[in-house]
Amino acid sequence: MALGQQPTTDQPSSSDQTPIINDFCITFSTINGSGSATANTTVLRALFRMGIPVSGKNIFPSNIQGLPTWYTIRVSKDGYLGRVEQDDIVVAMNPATFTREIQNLKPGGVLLHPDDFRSEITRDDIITYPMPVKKLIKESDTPTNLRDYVANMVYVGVLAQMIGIDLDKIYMALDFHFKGKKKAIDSNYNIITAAADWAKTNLTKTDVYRLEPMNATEGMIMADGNTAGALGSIYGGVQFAGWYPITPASSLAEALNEYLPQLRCDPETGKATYVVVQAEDELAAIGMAVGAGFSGLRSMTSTSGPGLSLMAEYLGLAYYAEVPVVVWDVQRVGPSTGLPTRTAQGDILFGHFISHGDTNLPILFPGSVEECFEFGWRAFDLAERLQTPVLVMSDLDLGMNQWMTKRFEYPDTHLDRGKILWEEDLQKMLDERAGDYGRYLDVDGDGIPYRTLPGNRHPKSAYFARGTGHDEYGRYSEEPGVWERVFTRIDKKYKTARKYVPRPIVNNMEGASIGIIAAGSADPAVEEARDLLAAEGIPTDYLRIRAVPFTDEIKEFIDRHECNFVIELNRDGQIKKLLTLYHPEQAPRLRYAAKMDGLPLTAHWIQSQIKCNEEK
Amino acid sequence: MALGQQPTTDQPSSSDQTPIINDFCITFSTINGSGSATANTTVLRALFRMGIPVSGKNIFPSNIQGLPTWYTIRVSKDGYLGRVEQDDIVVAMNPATFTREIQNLKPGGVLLHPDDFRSEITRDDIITYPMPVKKLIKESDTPTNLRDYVANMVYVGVLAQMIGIDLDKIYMALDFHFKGKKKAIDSNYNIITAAADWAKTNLTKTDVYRLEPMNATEGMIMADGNTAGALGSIYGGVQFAGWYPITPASSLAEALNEYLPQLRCDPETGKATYVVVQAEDELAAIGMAVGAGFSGLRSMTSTSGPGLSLMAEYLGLAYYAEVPVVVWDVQRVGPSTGLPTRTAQGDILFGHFISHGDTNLPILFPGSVEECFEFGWRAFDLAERLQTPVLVMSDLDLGMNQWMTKRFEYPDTHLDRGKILWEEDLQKMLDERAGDYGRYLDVDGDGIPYRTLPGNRHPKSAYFARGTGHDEYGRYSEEPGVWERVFTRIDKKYKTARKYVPRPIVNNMEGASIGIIAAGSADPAVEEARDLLAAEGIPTDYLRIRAVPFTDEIKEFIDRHECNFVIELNRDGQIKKLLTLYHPEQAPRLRYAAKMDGLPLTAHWIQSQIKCNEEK
Amino acid sequence: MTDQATTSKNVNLAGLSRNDYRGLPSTLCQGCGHNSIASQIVAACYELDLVPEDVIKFSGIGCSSKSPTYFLNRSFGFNGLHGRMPSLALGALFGDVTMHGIGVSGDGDTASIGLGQFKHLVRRNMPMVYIVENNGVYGLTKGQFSATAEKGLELKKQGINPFLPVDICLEALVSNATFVARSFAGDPKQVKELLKAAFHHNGIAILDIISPCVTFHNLEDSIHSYTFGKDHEAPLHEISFIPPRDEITIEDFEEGTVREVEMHDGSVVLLKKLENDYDPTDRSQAFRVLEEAQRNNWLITGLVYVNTQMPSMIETYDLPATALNRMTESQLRPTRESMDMVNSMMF
Amino acid sequence: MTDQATTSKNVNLAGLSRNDYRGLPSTLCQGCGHNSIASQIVAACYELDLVPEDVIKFSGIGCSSKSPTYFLNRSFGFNGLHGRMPSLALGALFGDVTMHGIGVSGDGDTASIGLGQFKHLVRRNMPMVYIVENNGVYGLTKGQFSATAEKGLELKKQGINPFLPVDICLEALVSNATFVARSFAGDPKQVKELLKAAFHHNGIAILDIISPCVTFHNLEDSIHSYTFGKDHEAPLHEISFIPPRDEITIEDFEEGTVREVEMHDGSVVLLKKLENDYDPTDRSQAFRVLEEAQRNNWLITGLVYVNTQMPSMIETYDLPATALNRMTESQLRPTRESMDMVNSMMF
Ligand SMILES: Cc1ncc(C[n+]2csc(CCOP(=O)(O)OP(=O)(O)O)c2C)c(N)n1
Ligand SMILES: Cc1ncc(C[n+]2csc(CCOP(=O)(O)OP(=O)(O)O)c2C)c(N)n1
Ligand code: SF4
Ligand code: SF4
Ligand SMILES: [Mg+2]
Ligand SMILES: [Mg+2]
Repeated sequence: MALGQQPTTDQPSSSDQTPIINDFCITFSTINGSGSATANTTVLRALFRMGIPVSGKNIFPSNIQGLPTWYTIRVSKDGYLGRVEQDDIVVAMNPATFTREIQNLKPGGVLLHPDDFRSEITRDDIITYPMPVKKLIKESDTPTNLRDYVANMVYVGVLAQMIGIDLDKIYMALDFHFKGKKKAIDSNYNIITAAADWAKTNLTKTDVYRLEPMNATEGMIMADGNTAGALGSIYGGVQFAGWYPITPASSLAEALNEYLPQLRCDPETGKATYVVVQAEDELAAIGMAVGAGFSGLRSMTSTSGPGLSLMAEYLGLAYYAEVPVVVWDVQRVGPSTGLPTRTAQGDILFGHFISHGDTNLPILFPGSVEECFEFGWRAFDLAERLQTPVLVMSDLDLGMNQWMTKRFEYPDTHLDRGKILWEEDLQKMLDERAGDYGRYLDVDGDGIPYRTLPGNRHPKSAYFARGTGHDEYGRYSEEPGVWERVFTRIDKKYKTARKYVPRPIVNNMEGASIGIIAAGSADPAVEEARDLLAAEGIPTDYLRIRAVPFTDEIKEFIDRHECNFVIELNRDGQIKKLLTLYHPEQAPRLRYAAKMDGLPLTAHWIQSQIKCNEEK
Repeated sequence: MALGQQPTTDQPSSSDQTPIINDFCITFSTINGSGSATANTTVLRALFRMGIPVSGKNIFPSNIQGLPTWYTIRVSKDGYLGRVEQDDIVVAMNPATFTREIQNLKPGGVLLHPDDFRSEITRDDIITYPMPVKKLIKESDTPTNLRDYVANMVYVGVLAQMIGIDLDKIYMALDFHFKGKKKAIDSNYNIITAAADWAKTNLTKTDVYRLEPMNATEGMIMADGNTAGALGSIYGGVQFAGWYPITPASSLAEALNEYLPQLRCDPETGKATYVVVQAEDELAAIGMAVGAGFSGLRSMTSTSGPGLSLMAEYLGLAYYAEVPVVVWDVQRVGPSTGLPTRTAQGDILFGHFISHGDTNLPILFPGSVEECFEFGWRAFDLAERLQTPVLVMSDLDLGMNQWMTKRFEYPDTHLDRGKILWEEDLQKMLDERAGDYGRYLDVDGDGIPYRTLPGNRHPKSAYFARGTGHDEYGRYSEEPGVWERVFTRIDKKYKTARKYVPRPIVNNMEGASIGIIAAGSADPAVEEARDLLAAEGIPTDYLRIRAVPFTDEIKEFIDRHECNFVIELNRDGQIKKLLTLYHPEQAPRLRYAAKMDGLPLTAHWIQSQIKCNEEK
Repeated sequence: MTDQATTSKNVNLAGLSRNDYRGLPSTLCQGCGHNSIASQIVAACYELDLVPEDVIKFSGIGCSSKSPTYFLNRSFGFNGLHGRMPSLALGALFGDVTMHGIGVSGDGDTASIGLGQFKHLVRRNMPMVYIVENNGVYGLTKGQFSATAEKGLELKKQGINPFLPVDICLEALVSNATFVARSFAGDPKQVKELLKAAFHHNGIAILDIISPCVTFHNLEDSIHSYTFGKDHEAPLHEISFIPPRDEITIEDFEEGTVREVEMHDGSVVLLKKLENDYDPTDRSQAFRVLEEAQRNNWLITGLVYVNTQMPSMIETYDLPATALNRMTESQLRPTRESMDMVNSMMF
Repeated sequence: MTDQATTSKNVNLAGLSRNDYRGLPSTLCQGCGHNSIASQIVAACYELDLVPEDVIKFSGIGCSSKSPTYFLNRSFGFNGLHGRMPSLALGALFGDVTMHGIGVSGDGDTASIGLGQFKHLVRRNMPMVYIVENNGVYGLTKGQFSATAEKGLELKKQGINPFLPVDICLEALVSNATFVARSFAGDPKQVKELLKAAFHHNGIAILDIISPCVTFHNLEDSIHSYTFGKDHEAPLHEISFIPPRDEITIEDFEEGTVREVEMHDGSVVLLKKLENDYDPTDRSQAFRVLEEAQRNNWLITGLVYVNTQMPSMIETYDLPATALNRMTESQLRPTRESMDMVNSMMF
């Protein structure tokens, strides 16, 4: 049927259907660069303030302006935050993708669109609400240069009216977004209310989707993983960050730039206790970070795949010279430039074995936004304790999307600076050990030596760090036995690391025979899939890996299940491969379901993978 | 006892002992930069010409002048070429390491040294032959500036006399070395003969070591793996080489520079059919090579660990854009700068999984010098057939040392250029497929698409290569389904690769229950160890891996043995790990013995590893 | 000249219409300087009668580096890695030395991550047209400072840039570039004529083109903005390119008002004098002008330096006239007989 | 001056003897230029009364880069990666900004693989002494051409170098270096005085020191050889350094025969005029002199350019006087109270 006028009859009326409350998903289809982000997050936040569990996912192109972009808000009374495959409600603002949006709607789904779209609507099992966007904007006294931008507020208003978003909650969201700037808040709010009024008088609701306030967001906040990671690093005492812009990691370093001045200026002097340098590339970013780590600063860099590839050589040096440094890899689809604006877990094997020669870097896998915060500070403790580079592997979905998450918790332990010797400490050690100090001596038998820092003025403190063969005192050596001894001792640290890395999270179900293993941002989809499977009479146990090296719980978990599914966002099943390597005896019990198409996994896909495998 | 005069009595006389013929090892201990290389290779070549199996290993420091260096020649009538742990004869020209050399001698061993060394000889179970080096040089009419250098010829002469090296064979060796330059040959030869004469009249042989001519070197040549690799590449039609100097890989590119002009100038025009560029670093070297591969040139680069680390990003691009390129990694001890002049097999896992995102590069492991030649040309066939980067993993021992090896064999197959379409081919395909050609279309179902090359003037030939998401026609795409489809098809090539890679070499023994698995330069030590074990009643089967991906023979071999030992020159057992990954079911049958101290493995070490493990 | 000659009937001497030089529709922002440069590339190639199949395109990563898909659809191309296009182009161009190479890069791509490869490519004088679309920011990653951002510049979310900018032309000149030009996306005529001259240069031709980022960095008072360019562009001369076949009718120009630079192929670059005479073949003068412009924040544009004598990298290799990538086994694999010779060389 | 003052009793004002500044015995070739530079570093630090524990050493990879172990044994140091020393030093120097940084690199390390990092370090004016021991070859890998090898140079096994050399000083100057000098390992006095001035410069000090490789590249007619240097070195002036505490007694010098450059800390660099007067604070003159020297293959040495006004990178960050690496948890971790504030910022 033709667009523009809203039909009254011959549309599926929902009056007879039972309403769907707080359990559906809304997609905003817009053109990037059109400023729809404000409108979309405003809706997201308003829902959150209504106490309803929500999550928002932005599917955007790798360009700046003019291409299609989708923002999906999932409303879930049960608190599921994973992606779903089909839309219940679509706000279609982009003519270019209009027909496609229509396809993607569920039967009985709702389509909101500007009333001047001219293309056919090919389905009659959906409900459409045309919106007089141009008209409403004209009526508003918006300055012309802002019109395109506030146009987006029209759909906020209409949507609010049709599904029942509290306008005052919307106001709160705007107030937050515009940092209290009255003028901006009102000009937007007025359009929203005007649109809502128009909808009230001109549209009759024939769909089944409704919102009702809850209080399921108590003690929760909305945040993205990159901001959380940056804040965690700040609470971890980050002092040096070298970085180079790259999607989807840039916002982590930019959050450092935003929050450090507020949180980390010396109370007395007002001086900065940190240094952030935008480097000329990633080779320099990691080089700077390694230099700073060597000097005893809590040092980090943040990047994504291509940058990680460029850091390989320096990470090998840091590994062998035993320099603590934290590297955040906010993963995107690779290899190469790949899909810069899509999510993946594809850098795991490369990252763990990075650089030539034998290496094995510890890895942390934050599985939620609050864990990004927690691992932000823990990573420094781990790196300094072990005197090795530590990788924190996040991804675009976790890092750039807004998530409902627990409030960030203040670190429950003190900074662990590891084994550092200042003048007095060194003197003490010299006294105790008859003058025998060596930078690379394994004094405690845990493989971790003691380090002095540049600036230590004790005449015995200096050593010459290097990537070439050296003995326990840092002296250059090509002696076969020396190399073997020192390098074996370094490997010992990897075993010691098991004592310090975060343990996996295990959730069991009554009578489960199947084990599921996953890491990072796969978590919400896995948890939801487990409920779906349980509902079908297939209970599952679930272990979420949070770190490499693997701790014993993992081996035990695998042994407890005939069959363990490793769920991951890559092509080759990299986590499964790592498990196979370190637990060859358990290998026969491991299966994997891996998918990498740039989108977050869905519960439905996981469910089907496990079922079809069961049916075999 | 004091040095200088040779004792007649109280030295272990060998008259009663049975002589040891053609089965001992000689180490020349000198100072690097003193020009001893000529003397040592002269001895090596003379022995080779006497028809006696020999191998020479150079243990040198990572500096240019003044530090200790050792050159060991193993004489083995049975043709064993591996390293041995103890010396039978030491020519000690370096006062700094004199005492150490004495320690390392077998009882009854022989020590040759300049008669002006002043330090004590602490053992009386060895035989010493002092040499009047200064005196003999003075007597020779050598210009002063050359004296240090020809001093080395003195020990050649004395040694020749004492163990029986044919002087005419020495002359041949000098003739070869000095490319027939009479003056140089004679000035050296005269010193040698003078020294030999002196020894004849002044020294009485009291040791047991003797040489006897054989004809076990028939059809053999002496060469190093880097030269062989370069020559193989030349016979493989290499057209572009981008490189950056690095030990131990430099001599491969330098051999290209040496031999290409002689072998690869166009007969008609006399113009070069190749381009070699010394790049500014390895990022540029691989970039150039990838560009040339894209343009359809047989393209390569050669490097070692640190360079490989810098190539990670570009190799990811080549993998995903499907550009054929050959990368020689002449391995040295890593991580980082490590031990630049020592050998290892430590880059395997890193190389296979190199770059972020899922990758899996095919690897070739030459196990001998002639195989360096063979894989030199095969690597191009593989890379162009599969349209992917191919790693050839050699190492310092294989690449830089002189080995007795089979004569290089002319390639037994034509160049395999893979699926390349020039104007007519493209037109033909368009006609056959109703105009449907796409750079990344899997026309044949083997995962390998057809490629056109820049310069193809057919208006339909052009495509835009990229590391970003693209569809079967090379068009930019962020579509989830497209990425998944194309990337899965690329993985298919890895399976197809099994049809093209060299198969492993399997040597079985009667009644063997133990399997040994190794790759590359570990081969000679393994073969010798098998004989030692067999002599002790422990027969073994042996599979030498020559390529990744693994072909079925490997799985079958593992299944045939309760216990398979993987022998490797690294810390973490990287080959064993790769086997575990790709054959998880076989994992329980795999053990490994890995050692990396910078020196080649010895048969004795391998024997002891396997035995002690057996005794468990 | 070609212009008039061909536009009458809508094909050029290569028998192609403007359409044959087009690319895909741009996905860059409206008003982005990069778009206008892309259209000048189309125009220049059309007017030069280049056959698209004879051209090969390269780029790094960035908004600028996307643009090769917006021109010359019928040409091969390779969109490489961020900052590493120079090495890729160098290798690829040896495949068939009869082709023309054109590379498009950004200021971040060339002056930040890519500075080393850029300068080594220049130093080798690899023959190709190398365009830096210079906007002082990282467009594609949303507006961080690039190494050409001026000191003291303040941008949203980025704060103030504390470092002095990299001067692409000065960098090229120091690295002994043989063709160095600066232009402004807002001056299409000059861009086009410089492009034509660049395509006819036997060596590397560096074009540093100020190309405003309207989305993240178009501040009036910034040297990278349209307004600044419009108000302050100071051309060294008025440039026009004359292809080999047309000879110049001297009466077109009044005595002494023009300089002629003859390119290696006989084509001529005509430089009409403005205020003061400028000799682009004098390297020390080029240094002086660039250093002065840098000191005073002047946007001087035009052909800053050209050297038509230095051999190109390709000439330093003694290669056959035919394309290397068309050689056959008989040319690439030494004879069976040679094998014995080689073995005998080995001892 | 210090020399006389201290050498009498064999300790300097820091109470240390020359021995306290020594390193391990060199493992470089006898006669290598790098060795003589190392001993001048020892001499300069001794005469400047520097405390070794206040100095931190850096290097890349190469024969030159080995030399930091041959001086200042009591100083921390980091022998990094080939060509990537600049980033390492930049990060490390922020650990304790009261320390003096000295980096030793080679021409391959800086001008080939390291060109990009080198120039970006210079651009940031990170305060440190940066020495390029320039011999035109890759010594440690046995004599391949580096990017500073002159065009046409022929070396054993390497053939003829077809490319024009990178000029370290010109590169530094273009990147807005604030202290640029060229010297010659065969002129120890000048090397030493330049080093002293460099240590007292508040910003990056680039020393391009011709340092012959006697093993692989010491051809008489090459600008990188001893003979060439001995015969052709053309100093811009005779330089001597006067530390802050000694005031200059003017009658030491005849009117108008010297120039004084006052460093930020009140120390003075005295430049005794030779043939023609040269003003090292004039950047355009520096360009001119370097370009001219390059054109004529002249080995000009001395302080080519100095700018004592530009703030150093460290000054662009508002850091406390105390070392960052000595800060404690209370300074590094925000208060427990702040946590709520942060959570509330999150919506
Ligand atoms: C190795 C690597 N690091 C970072 C990035 C992310 N990145 C993409 S484009 C870009 C900068 C582009 O700036 P510029 O070259 O000036 O081009 P513009 O977008 O301004 O035209 C960066 C940093 C990348 N793609 N690869
Ligand atoms: C990434 C990397 N590539 C190559 C090498 C090998 N390498 C060691 S030193 C060197 C060049 C040294 O030349 P230069 O910097 O001039 O120092 P010099 O030895 O001449 O003093 C090279 C290429 C390396 N160590 N690392
Ligand atoms: S962001 Fe800037 S550079 Fe990128 S397309 Fe838009 S205007 Fe052009
Ligand atoms: S090789 Fe050259 S640079 Fe290296 S130590 Fe010897 S002389 Fe010096
Ligand atoms: Mg830019
Ligand atoms: Mg050098």
